Amino acid sequence: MSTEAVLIVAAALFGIGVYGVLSQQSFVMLMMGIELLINGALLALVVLWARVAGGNPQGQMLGIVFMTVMAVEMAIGFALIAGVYRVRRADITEKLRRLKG
Amino acid sequence: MIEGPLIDAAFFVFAAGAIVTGYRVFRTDSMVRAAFYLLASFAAVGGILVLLGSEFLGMVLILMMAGEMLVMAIVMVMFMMNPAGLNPMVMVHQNRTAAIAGIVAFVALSAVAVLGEFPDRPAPEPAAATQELGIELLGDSMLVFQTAGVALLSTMIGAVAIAGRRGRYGVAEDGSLEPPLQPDEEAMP
Amino acid sequence: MLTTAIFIPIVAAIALAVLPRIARQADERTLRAVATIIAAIPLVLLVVAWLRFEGGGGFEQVESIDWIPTLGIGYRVGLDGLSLPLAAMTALLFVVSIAYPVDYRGRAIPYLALMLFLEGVSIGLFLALDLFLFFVFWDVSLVAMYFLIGAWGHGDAQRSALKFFIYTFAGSLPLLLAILGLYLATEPRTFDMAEIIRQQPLAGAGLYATLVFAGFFIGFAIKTPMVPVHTWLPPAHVDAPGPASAILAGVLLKMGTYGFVRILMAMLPETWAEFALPIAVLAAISIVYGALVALAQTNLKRLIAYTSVNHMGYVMLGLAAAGAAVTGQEAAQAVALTGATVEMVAHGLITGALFLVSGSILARGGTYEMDAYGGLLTRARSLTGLTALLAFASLGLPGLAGFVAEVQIFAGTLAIYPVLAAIALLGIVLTAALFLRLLGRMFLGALPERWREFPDLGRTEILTLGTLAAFVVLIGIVPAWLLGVIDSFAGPFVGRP
Amino acid sequence: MNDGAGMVAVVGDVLPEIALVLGGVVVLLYALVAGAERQMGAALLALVATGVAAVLTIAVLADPQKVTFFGTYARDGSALWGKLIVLAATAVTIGLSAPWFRRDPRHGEYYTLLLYSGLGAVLLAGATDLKELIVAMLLSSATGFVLSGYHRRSSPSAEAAIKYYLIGALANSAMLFGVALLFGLAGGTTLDALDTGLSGGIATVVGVGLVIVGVAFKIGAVPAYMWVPDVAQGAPAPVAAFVTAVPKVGGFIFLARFVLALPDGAIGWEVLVAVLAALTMTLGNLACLWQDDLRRLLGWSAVSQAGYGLMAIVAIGQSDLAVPALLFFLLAYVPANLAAFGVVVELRGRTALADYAGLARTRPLLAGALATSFLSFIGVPPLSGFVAKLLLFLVAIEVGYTWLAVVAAINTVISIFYYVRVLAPAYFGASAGPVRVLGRPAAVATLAAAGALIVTGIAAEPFLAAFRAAALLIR
Amino acid sequence: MSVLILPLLPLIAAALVWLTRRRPAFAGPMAVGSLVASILLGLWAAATGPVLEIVWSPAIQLSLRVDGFARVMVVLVPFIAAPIVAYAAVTEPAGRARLLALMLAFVAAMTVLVVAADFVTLLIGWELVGATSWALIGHGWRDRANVEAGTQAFLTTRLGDLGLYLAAGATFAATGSFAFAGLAQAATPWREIVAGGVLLAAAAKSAQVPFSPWLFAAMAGPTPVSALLHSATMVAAGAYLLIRLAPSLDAVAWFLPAIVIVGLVTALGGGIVAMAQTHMKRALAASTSAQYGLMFIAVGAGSTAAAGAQLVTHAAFKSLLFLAAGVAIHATGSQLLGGRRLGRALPFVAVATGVGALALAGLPPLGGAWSKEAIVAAAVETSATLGVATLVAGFLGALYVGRFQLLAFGTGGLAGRIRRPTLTQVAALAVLAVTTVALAILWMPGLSDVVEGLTDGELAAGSAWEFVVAVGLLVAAGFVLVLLDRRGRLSDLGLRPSIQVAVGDWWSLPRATSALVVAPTLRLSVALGRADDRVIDAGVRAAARMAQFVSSLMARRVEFSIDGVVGASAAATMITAAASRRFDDAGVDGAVEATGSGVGLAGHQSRRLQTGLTHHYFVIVAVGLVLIALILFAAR
Repeated sequence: MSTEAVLIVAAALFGIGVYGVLSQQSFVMLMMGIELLINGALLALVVLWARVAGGNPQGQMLGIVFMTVMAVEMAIGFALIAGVYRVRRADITEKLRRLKG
Repeated sequence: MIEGPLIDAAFFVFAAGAIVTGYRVFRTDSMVRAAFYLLASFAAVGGILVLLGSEFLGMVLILMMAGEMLVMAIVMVMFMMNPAGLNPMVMVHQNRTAAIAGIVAFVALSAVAVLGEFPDRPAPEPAAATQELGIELLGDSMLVFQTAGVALLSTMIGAVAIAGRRGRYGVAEDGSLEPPLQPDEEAMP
Repeated sequence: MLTTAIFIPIVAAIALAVLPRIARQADERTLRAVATIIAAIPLVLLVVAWLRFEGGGGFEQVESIDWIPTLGIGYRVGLDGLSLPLAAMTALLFVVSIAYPVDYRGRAIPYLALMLFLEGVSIGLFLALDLFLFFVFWDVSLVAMYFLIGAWGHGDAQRSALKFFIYTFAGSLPLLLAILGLYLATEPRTFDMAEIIRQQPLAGAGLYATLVFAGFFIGFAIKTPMVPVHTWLPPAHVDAPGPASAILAGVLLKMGTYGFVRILMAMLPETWAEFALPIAVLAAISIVYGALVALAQTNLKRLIAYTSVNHMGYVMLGLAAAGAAVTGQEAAQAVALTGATVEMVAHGLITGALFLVSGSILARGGTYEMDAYGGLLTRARSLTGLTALLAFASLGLPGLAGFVAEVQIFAGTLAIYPVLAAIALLGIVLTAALFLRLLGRMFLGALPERWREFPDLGRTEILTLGTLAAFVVLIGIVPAWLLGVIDSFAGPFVGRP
Repeated sequence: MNDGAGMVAVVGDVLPEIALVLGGVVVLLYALVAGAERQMGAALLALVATGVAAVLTIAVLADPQKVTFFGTYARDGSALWGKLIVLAATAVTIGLSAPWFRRDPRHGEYYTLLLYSGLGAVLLAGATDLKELIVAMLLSSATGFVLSGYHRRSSPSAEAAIKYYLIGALANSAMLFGVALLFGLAGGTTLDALDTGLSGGIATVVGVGLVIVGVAFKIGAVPAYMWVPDVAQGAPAPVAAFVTAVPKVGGFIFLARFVLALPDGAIGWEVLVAVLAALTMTLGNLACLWQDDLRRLLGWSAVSQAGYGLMAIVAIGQSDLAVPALLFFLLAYVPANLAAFGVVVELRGRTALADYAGLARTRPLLAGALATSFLSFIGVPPLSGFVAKLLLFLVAIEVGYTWLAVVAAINTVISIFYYVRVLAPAYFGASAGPVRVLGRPAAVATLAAAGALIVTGIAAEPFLAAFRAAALLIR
Repeated sequence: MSVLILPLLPLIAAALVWLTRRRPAFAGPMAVGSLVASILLGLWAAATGPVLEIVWSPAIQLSLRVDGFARVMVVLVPFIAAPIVAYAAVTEPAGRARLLALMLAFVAAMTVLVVAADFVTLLIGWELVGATSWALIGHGWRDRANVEAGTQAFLTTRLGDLGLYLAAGATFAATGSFAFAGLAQAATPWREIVAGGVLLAAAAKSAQVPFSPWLFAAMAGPTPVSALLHSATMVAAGAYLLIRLAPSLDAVAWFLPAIVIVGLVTALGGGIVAMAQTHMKRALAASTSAQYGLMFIAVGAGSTAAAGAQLVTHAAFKSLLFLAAGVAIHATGSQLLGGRRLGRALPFVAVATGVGALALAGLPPLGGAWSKEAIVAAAVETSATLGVATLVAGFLGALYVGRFQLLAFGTGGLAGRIRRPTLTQVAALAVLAVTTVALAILWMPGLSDVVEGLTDGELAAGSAWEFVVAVGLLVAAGFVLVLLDRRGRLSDLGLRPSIQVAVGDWWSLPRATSALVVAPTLRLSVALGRADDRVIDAGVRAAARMAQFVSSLMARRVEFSIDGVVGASAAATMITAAASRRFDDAGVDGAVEATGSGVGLAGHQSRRLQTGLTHHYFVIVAVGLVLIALILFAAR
């Protein structure tokens, strides 16, 4: 379980997340992509904390912060999706292109 | 930190699980299934976190994601134009660009992993990560902690304000519009 | 006192704009009279300053307070033999332009407020002894003029105003960059003109100095304007109301040439000398080109506008000669510089008056097309007489202001750039041709039937134009009072022993 | 480090922030108990909270500048002035919001969110730690998303909010990875640690790049600028005024701190920031050119203004005037933005360019405010924007980025066109009829913002002197 | 009393005449009276030689002094002007006050010119003379042709004025002052520039080749104006200038020969033109050019004294001839030379004119003959060829003036219904005729020294054979004329009309000038004017089309449907490319506006980036990220 290996796993998760974010039409699926991005970031963070940053407790705290971000983004995201669905009946990005140019 | 072949084996299992399930999230034809794949991916990552000596973060991650996926499933059922959220569906665009971007991201970050100038500073043994985290949380990072608290509070207020259907004074969205250009049109509903 | 001269019209303008309710009750004539009186205060103050002027070669009557000392910015005003005549000419032209009757289109107050504001700003620009202050006035003048053209112009006024604004603002930004470049080279850092002139921060600075020079040059050349960046001028003039045109030609163009002397030649003399020949060539082109294009015009205002290009070319030619790196011809360089400065004043008065005249013609005939007129002498003797006088002044007839300027420019330049001076001389034949054609087409010959009732100038118009014409004649016949003041600046400036 | 006295001491360093937190809670409680007609009271309470916070800030303005909270939070001149600008902007936004949301029966908690959003910007301005960066950004963003979508019956509002959110989520998440990398490299999360720990290898490059994308989102710069016009157009107008201005204060000041912590010469951040500045201002300007919707135009103009602001970042660490330039830019930009949007608000949200014809005759004061704001954007003296632009050009030239100053100058010229496209009909055109306005609070707030442009432009010296004395600490 | 009074008196008189225009009766006497006063003043000035310096600035001092030949001119100018003005006062009904005022102003300007002792003052007088002549020639301004003739005259002479500007500048460059005094010490090449400038100015004013045709145009003015222009003012200024300055400039090797050439060409060419011309006043105008050509020859031959003498005698007889022509025209209403022969009808006028004609022809003992002999003597002294040529020129003079006299006032023509001259007109003629006769005093022994003294020049010692040859030629001319007259070929000279017209119209010089100078200038100006309206537009448009092509290629890819990376970079390229493109619907001119609309187009393009689709935005962010990393990496 080398540092590089874990980082590559994190990179893979991040890459999948990027793919998801760019390819998915549905807001919910988009958010899953974002989750995966953060997931990768979290994994990278923890391995760096354990192997590279000398177990600095700030890293653990940073992990909490990451998860807070995840939670907040999800919560706000769901609320906004609910809101936009209510006024626009829209659940995919293509339905929202009134604001442009 | 624990080392050894068993650990490596476990890591490979978790790693493979995380990546495969993560990939399956966007390769399944049902949103609900995707949600569960995502949960699985998170669980696998949680496992790796535990392996890395960060038990607390790993467990929190798994628990939090479990709850979150539940919400996600509900949202899907509630709002998606595919009412059951269980039917097969393919909803992708600019697939090739996305794939290229994903691969580029992966390659770039892998390059960072391999070529990166990371110093070797392993965590001292035995790791008391959770305890240190507690000290950090209420000590050095108190401001961060408090800020996060405010952020969570605002999130709650905001989520309720946006998504709540029933407000304190009747239907929540009533009157929540821009003012009309001529005030006489502004009869209160 | 200079500060008072600058700020009385500005304050009055703001007061007019802020207290419109009281003012709105007054009729337009009263308002105009009040504005004229206010506008005359700076003129009076500047006349007093003139009487107190000593001509020691440096800046006099300096008033200075710190403004933004953190950046070395101060409110500094003062005058010397260069700025005093220009400021006085500005004040005079503004008094006349404000007094000149014009169709306010129901918005007399904003018009007069803008004119007063512009007066203060313009005087301030000529008196500013701080680069920052200079630039502030520079830019503000653009805005005020933009509104004047846009709101009270005719034809495609908004478009012309926009073109004017964008074009000249585009010129002001290189200017700003150059000011900053110059500022960064000073030690200690300051925007104080006198201090910068003393420091000569860019002496021997090579490419850096050249870049700063280029910034200034572009900025001033657009404003002057020199060929080929003159194209904003004709539309702006054609569509502007008469008095605004007069100010534009009489005052705003001078800001460019004034900047050349006050900043470029004084602060980067080496670089100026290095580029003096190309500048002189450009000036000669401006002269001949401006005159030739003017010759082809059928529109009265466009014609006058292009003669501005021509006349500003004379100024630039004189300046190029005055700053050239030659030794032994300091006397000639002083003459060239004096001539260029006189040309600024003379052109301000003459062309300003000509634009006022064209405004009156438009008000009577409804068009600037010269071929629409003819034989106006039959009906409008004062108009014809004044126009003829101004036209002759503009073509450089002795006894009028233009000659005093041009003969000095040519004489001074000939010592430095004989060939260019000779080419530039062709300009005076061409201007003579075009002005004589103008007079012939519009005022002489047979009177077309439709102008049977063409009214002559009114009393206000005669009075105001007459004032300008009187100064044109005065400078033409006894220019010593003016030349002496200018020479007190020009002599030391070129290092005449 | 964990003793009680120390804790009290550090808590004393964040009294304004605490005032905002408590103010938010009070407003929330009030909103919950007050009746539908009384929701306006929340605005007053929020105003009081900003006032208290401002007083508390001013009280410590002269105190020694330091980094507190164990290296995570700066209380230096930059942060304090940033705080004051944010608080003033928040107060103006409250003034704009009160009449705007009058019909919304539950807009009490709106003010809580507004205060917390302001708080997020404040914290961002003071953050010297990556954790703090993330949470402050989160606070600022999360509230921003909600505020943008606050018109729950309005489809543009919802669309704006979700676009804002999606771009924000992506940028923030990307930033998390960058933060993880930087943490690993530096072995700590404080900027101090970054300053000493970063080397300049590929990991640093990627990490810094990801963080910069996150900050770029916050300040609306390339490559994460797309939300700005959408939010400006779709969000409730007071919110649009707020989120296109206030988060930038925090974002810019944090960015300045961040680049200060980067290894000198090891990575090309100056070039990067300069390129981003050039792209941002150019793109924003070009997109403005043919906008027929004033709010959208203002959004794009906010993008281009962010590009100008980045010029100051380029000079951070190399020019004494970089920090003053940045702060003055914010001092000029924020009120101008608020004033322009304020006019929109006061005119009941009218946004079609054609609707502004003849405004100078019907509503001369508002037309004046609009003109002041636009001329300040252009950088016409003696308005605040001119001094800002002068300083920005100055520092860019001083550190050798003359080309950037030239690009900015060209952009300024282009910008005249679209600003004048609004002003010319307003001043030269004929009005279509009577123009109804929203209410006095909005007018007062708008005129105050516009007035600030004139005052800070002419009396620039006290501010500049203060900004000169303001430190930008990372340890 | 200073020298300033000399020009001021006629100027003030002009103003008074103008102010009292409502009472026409006053105008004439006032004008003539002031001129008489001027004559007296001139005499006083000539005797005392007053000097005045006016300081304009350290570099410019105007100096006016009555010395040298100016002593003669200050008297001559008002003296000749007085009868002409008197004649004009009774002849010209339309705008009489204006005409008289302008004529007085003209005299004033000429006086300034005459007393100038530096180039600036000279320029003032010089240009004012030109401008006044514009107004005088265009006196009948209701007819635009007159105005245009005035314009032509003014422009031609102003072209020559450029020489004076050059001379002034060169003098200042060389000596640090504009005064004539230092001219002799001027260094080369300034000296050469001065010489060239002076020659140019003098040739233009004195209607020498190639500037001669302006005198024809000047005939559009009333006849008294022509008389004034041709005799002691305007045209005389050129010769006067040479008389004053040539001695200071003779260090310039080519200067005198150049003057000679100009003068000789004009004298011979002008003589033939005068011979061929059928228009009464134009014949006289051509003769003026020729006569001044003789003066040029004299100056070039080193005898300014001879030139000065010729100037004086010419002033007298030429004004006489013009007024006579005026009477003749007035009498018949026709401008043509032929078909009148008024000798019987107006015997006195015929006699008076005859005196003038004989003076021009050079019949001793008239003064004209004396000055002509002096010129021939100087020419012969220079070279024999020049002497012969000068004699030929004199022969031509005798021929054309004889032809003029015979055709206009010969016997055997009209006697019937003609308008008779008034008494004042006759008196004016008489004064001039008497003057012409009185100038025979020049033949008085010992007066040569006086002439030399007054002109600061020298006279060549003539020899007897020159005199004999000259008289012989005169007799021959008489024979030729009689012969032609007998055959009835006096008017058409037996030439084909087309040739006669071509030669008579100054060898078609006006048409050549029009085709080679005026028309091209106007065409150029119109072309430039048009070009200026759409500056360098073509180039910009071409560049724009290019950019349009490139960006349309790119535009197809911008839809993001395919690779977003390509799309984004294409959009970026397009923005740059479009920056120089032209925006079609603006319909505007000018390079600047083209750039402006190019920017505008870029605006449209950049808005297309903002598709409204979030996933496109994501792509932009992703691409941005990559670029950021690359820049950070590359710029290390």
